[in-house]
Amino acid sequence: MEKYVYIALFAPLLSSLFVALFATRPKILFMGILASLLIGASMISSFILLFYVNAHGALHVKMMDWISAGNLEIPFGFVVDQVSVIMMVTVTFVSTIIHVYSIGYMDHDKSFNRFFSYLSAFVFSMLILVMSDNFVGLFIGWEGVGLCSWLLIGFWYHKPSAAWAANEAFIMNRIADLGMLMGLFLIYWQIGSFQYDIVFASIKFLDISIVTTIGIFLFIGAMGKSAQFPLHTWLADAMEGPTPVSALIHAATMVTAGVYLVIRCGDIYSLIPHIGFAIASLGAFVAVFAASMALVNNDLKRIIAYSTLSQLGYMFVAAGLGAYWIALFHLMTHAFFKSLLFLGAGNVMHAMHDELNIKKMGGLYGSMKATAILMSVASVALAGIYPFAGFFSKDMILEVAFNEGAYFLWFALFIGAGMTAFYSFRLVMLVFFGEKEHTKYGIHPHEAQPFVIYALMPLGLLAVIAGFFEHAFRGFVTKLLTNYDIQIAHGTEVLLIAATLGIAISGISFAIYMYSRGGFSKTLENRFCYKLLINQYFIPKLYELYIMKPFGAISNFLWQKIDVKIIDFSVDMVAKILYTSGEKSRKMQSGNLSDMLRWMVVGIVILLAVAIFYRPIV
Amino acid sequence: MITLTHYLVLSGILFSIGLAGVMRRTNLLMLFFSTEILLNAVNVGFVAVSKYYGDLTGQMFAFFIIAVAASEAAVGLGLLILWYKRNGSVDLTSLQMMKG
Amino acid sequence: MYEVIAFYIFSALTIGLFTVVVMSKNALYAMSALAGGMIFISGFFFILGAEFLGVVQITVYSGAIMALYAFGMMFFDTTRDVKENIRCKKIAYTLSILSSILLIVILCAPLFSQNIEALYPSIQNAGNIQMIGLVLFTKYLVPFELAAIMLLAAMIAGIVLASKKMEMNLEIDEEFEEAKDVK
Amino acid sequence: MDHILSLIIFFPFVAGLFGFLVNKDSVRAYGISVSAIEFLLTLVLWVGFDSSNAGYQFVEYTALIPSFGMSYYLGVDGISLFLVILTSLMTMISLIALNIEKDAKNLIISVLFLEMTMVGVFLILDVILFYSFWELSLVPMLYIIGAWGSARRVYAAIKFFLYTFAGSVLMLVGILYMGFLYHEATGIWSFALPDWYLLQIPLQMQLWLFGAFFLAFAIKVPMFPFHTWLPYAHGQAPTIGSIILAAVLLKMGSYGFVRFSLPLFPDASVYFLMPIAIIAIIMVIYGAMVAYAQEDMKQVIAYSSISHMGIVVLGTFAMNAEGITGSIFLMLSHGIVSGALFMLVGVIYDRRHTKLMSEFGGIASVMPNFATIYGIMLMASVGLPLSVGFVGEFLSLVGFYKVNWVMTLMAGSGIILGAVYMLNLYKKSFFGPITHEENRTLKDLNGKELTALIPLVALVVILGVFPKPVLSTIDMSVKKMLSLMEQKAVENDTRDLIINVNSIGGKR
Repeated sequence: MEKYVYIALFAPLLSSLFVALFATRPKILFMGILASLLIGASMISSFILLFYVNAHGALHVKMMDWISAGNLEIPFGFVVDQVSVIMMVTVTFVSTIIHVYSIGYMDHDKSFNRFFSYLSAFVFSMLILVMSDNFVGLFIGWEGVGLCSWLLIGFWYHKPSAAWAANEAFIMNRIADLGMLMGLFLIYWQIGSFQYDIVFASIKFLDISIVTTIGIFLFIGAMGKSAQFPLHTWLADAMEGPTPVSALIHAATMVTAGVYLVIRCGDIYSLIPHIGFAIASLGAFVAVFAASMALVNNDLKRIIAYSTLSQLGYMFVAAGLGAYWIALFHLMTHAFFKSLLFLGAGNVMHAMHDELNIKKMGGLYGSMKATAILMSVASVALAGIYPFAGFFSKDMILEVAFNEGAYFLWFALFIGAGMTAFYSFRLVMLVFFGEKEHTKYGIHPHEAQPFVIYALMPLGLLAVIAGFFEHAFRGFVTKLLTNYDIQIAHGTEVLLIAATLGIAISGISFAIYMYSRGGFSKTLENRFCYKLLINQYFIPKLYELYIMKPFGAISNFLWQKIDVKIIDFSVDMVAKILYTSGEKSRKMQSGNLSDMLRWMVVGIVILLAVAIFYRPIV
Repeated sequence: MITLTHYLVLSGILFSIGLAGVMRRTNLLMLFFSTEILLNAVNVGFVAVSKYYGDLTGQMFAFFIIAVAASEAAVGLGLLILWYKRNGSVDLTSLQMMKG
Repeated sequence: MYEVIAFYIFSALTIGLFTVVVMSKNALYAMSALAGGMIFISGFFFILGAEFLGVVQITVYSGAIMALYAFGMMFFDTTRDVKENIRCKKIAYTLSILSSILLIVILCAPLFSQNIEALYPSIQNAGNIQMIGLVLFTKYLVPFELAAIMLLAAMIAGIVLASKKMEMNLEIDEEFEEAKDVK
Repeated sequence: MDHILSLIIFFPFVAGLFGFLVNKDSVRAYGISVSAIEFLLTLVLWVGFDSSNAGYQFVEYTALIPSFGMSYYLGVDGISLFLVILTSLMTMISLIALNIEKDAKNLIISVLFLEMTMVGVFLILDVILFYSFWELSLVPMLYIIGAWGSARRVYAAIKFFLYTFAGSVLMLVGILYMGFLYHEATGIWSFALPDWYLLQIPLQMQLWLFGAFFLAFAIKVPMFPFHTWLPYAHGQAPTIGSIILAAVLLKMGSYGFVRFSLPLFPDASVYFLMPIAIIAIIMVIYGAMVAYAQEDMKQVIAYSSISHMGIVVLGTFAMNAEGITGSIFLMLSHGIVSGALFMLVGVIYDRRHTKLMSEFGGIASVMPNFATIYGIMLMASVGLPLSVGFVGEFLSLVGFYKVNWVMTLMAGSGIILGAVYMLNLYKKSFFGPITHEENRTLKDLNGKELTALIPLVALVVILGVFPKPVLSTIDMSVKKMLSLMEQKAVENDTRDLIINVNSIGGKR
């Protein structure tokens, strides 16, 4: 079985490195196909491993030693257990589809080969992240996906906005990574190992305050990768990247790494429920916060990005409250329908010649039926309508919140569900139905190539049916994760489901109703609420004003004033004093004997004075 | 009673007079005179110390100082005359080749 | 008692004469005062029981050196006052007064090393000259010889230096005189 | 193999002397082959090195002035081995990349002399001789900066020389006093470092001696606020000078800390731990922020060196095997990475004769290979896992975490700020549209530059993925040094601290 582990892991690396050799060449179609095939091989291996794990339990592979110093031993070790195999399957599955999709999407891009190289590198990093059997290995993947994210967001580096967004994403993630590193250091000095099994076995013997600290630090790491408040701004800006990237990295896989970390460290977080609750609260806040920003935004991709953010919040609620399998389940279903949504958006973008403003679209249903249907399916799933995938996972999260007695969280999520339904259908309505605004701009939309649509079919299928695997899924992952039972009376449960469904459906209906009648009036745009939302609560502005600008100013101050004017100046001062004193005292050598004699006497006087005031100790 | 300190103070005063002369005069001949004063001042000190400590070393030193003074006068005057012949002046201001 | 009186008289005289040496504008006066001062210095030597040195002082200083200076001065125009453009007198005086004060303070302070042992203690029952002879021709024999050589060398040097290019310089001297006359 | 260390030290010197006879046209080939042979010799040294023996190997001892204990004493252990290899490697690489035509002969000879002094510093165990080589290394560098630098080269060269020279003078006093102390304690004179290691010194005296040595090392590292010679030296030096300066000369300072300060004065090292750690943190943050403010690419990398050396110093003073091993590894990685970065800046400078970031922009599309290699080096500099930069940084910070977690957090902000200035540099010069017409026709890397850079790229990846052989060799010698420090500490606090920071678990 080991060979499948290695195939799953290294096929993407091989793909990436091989394609990278042709990175600067003009488009070679074969590169895209090769990359897709290799990722496909990785996917097949992952599925084989899934069945293997289901039958025989976890698989542990140690490849080689990596770092050893002092007492520290870090190997390259991989573990394929119930959680990681689910992640592997999700990642490779979505990746394969996105690779195939990209062959069509990136058709006309001159950096076709480079794109596949990066994309495969990302898959490799992500697999390292999920498969590693120790925290540092996870950190390798963690940073690796950050790097690939940087490369891919900045893929069209000639656009300054893309370059800026790439750097922002990387730096924001770095901030969080520091927190995570600190957590790792603490784990090491307390336990002496980074291996999951050793750490989780001995974590319960540690002082609770230390476990709390570890939990907080690790979660700071998770916050960055999963773009939780206040490190969330990069995700929306990351939409500068090509759409497949947004689908793969910024919706389906990388951003869920934070959730994965919390799930993986379930043994730590179950010891510290108060931190878990804080995580859940933050998650609920982000769920509503992001959804509210999605309500008014006009950028096709940004809306979906905020939706991702909001769904990540849902996952954190589940994970924070200890319902790890539910979080993982939502992670998986979300990966399917969200990537579908993004890829559909990619089709729309192509059709609209990279126009992103949904106000300039409308009526696209006529020209791109398949895409419209797929996106609508995804939106329904996102909104959480029975029997689509989103319903099962999302509804359970609400139940978890209710079950834990966190009614406030439940209410927040409930509102969030309504918003989700509204904005996703606002998008569908504005893009595919209503007035054909785009004709004003002389654009003639066309459907994507057929193979692209076929590639999306599996995702569409899964977005519909994935929810029905709930019981199988639960049985599978709870072998490793702590089980979580929702103990709500049947009547209440039905009521809750009804309420959730109700608000989702009413959100959808409201959206359909409003936008079929031409949308809201323009006057609303002058309201403060609208301005607040469209400006993302002014948070990016605040960051720019109170963090970036002062940082630049302080840096400049340090360089111009402290370094040049004070430190270097004082160094030069010493030299200058010596030089000028030499220059000045040169005049003493006037050549006049009388003067010299006087100087000599001055010297005598000084020596005499010294003789008076300084007496050696007898 | 005259103590060693008296002599030493006297020697100090004479020395200072010599110093004043060394600084004040610019005529080279006068400088030589002042130098003689300095040497003599020291001699007084040496002899006084020699006396009060009952040690002859001081007198020996004074003796050698006198010898040195004699040679110095001889060579110095020779040089002075040479200089005078060349420049027609024994003033210090004519001696300014070492100006830095 | 006599010693005290002698000391103060000699002190006053030497200080006075040396001051004249330093201050006088006339080279001749200065030299005469210097010669007088030298003789009074020898007076101290006699008071201190260093008769030999006293004699040497008179013969060498007042006799030899002063004669040398006197001869030397014949080369220069000594009848005229010495013309000096003395600059910054104050500095010179301040410095010398300062140094004298410092010196006196130091010398008046108690010697912190009282237990100085005589390296060559005076020999009992022997006159000063005898003692000097004993020390000079035993312990200080080599320095003494060296001093003799030094004096010889100095003498030769003095002669050579002073007699160099005598004739030519006379001419220059005349020219110098003429030039002065023109003025 | 008996005299391999002497051979390694003096081969470049002798070859340099013969270099005067070599024809002008072939001197480059001569220089490269000499440095390649030297590199091979150091590799032979590594092959022959017994990595299970923590002590000094290939020891050569000849008494020079026996009455004063001065000797010709060479030896190599895990700590110095890789620095020697780094030196010969970087010299070779920089000579391969050399493209100065003017007086190339003299330049190459200077570089070979410099190589001798640098290797000597790392291999010599006699302190007086160490000092001589330490000071000698300034002379060739002075020439390299002063004769082949840019506009303000004379100022920079003199500043470099006088500053570092002034610092090490105090070290000489310290060395002489140590020798005196050794004489007092044992009755014989010795300036051999292994002898000195055995000497227990009272705390008060340790503090003074530590200070004397510290200044020399601190200026060389360079530690804040003694760093201002560095930007000038880098800014004005020719590419080859910058490469060697960043890659090797700075390491002499941090090597001094490991070789002298820690084992000779364990109590003083612990006593000064916090002040030095604070300085190191200032270096990290301050260096990074000033680097961000720079307009000149080379200056960015120069200040980034200060930032990275801060982490090296921090790791060294973590007093545990993880930290010190990490800091030595970080020296190696910084040598490779910053050397490569300076070389890359040199490449672009040769083409455009400017290093200002504002003059570039969008170069990634014109020079893709260049941008790729630059990107790899940048990521290694930022400390991305699986690149060489991560291992050392991670270990250094892990090590210091045990000493003080808040300070580690502050030093760790270096990894954020590092990303900020490096990515900013990359964005300004490589991303965005091409704003200057003359940049449109820039040529990508040529064969010569690729030959120089590809080995470095390979090393960055290989050492990042498989650092173990290097790490375990360093680790062994470091552990030996730590046990020595623990044994000879005169204060109980020191011993407790060393034991504490090397043990896992327990209370913070």
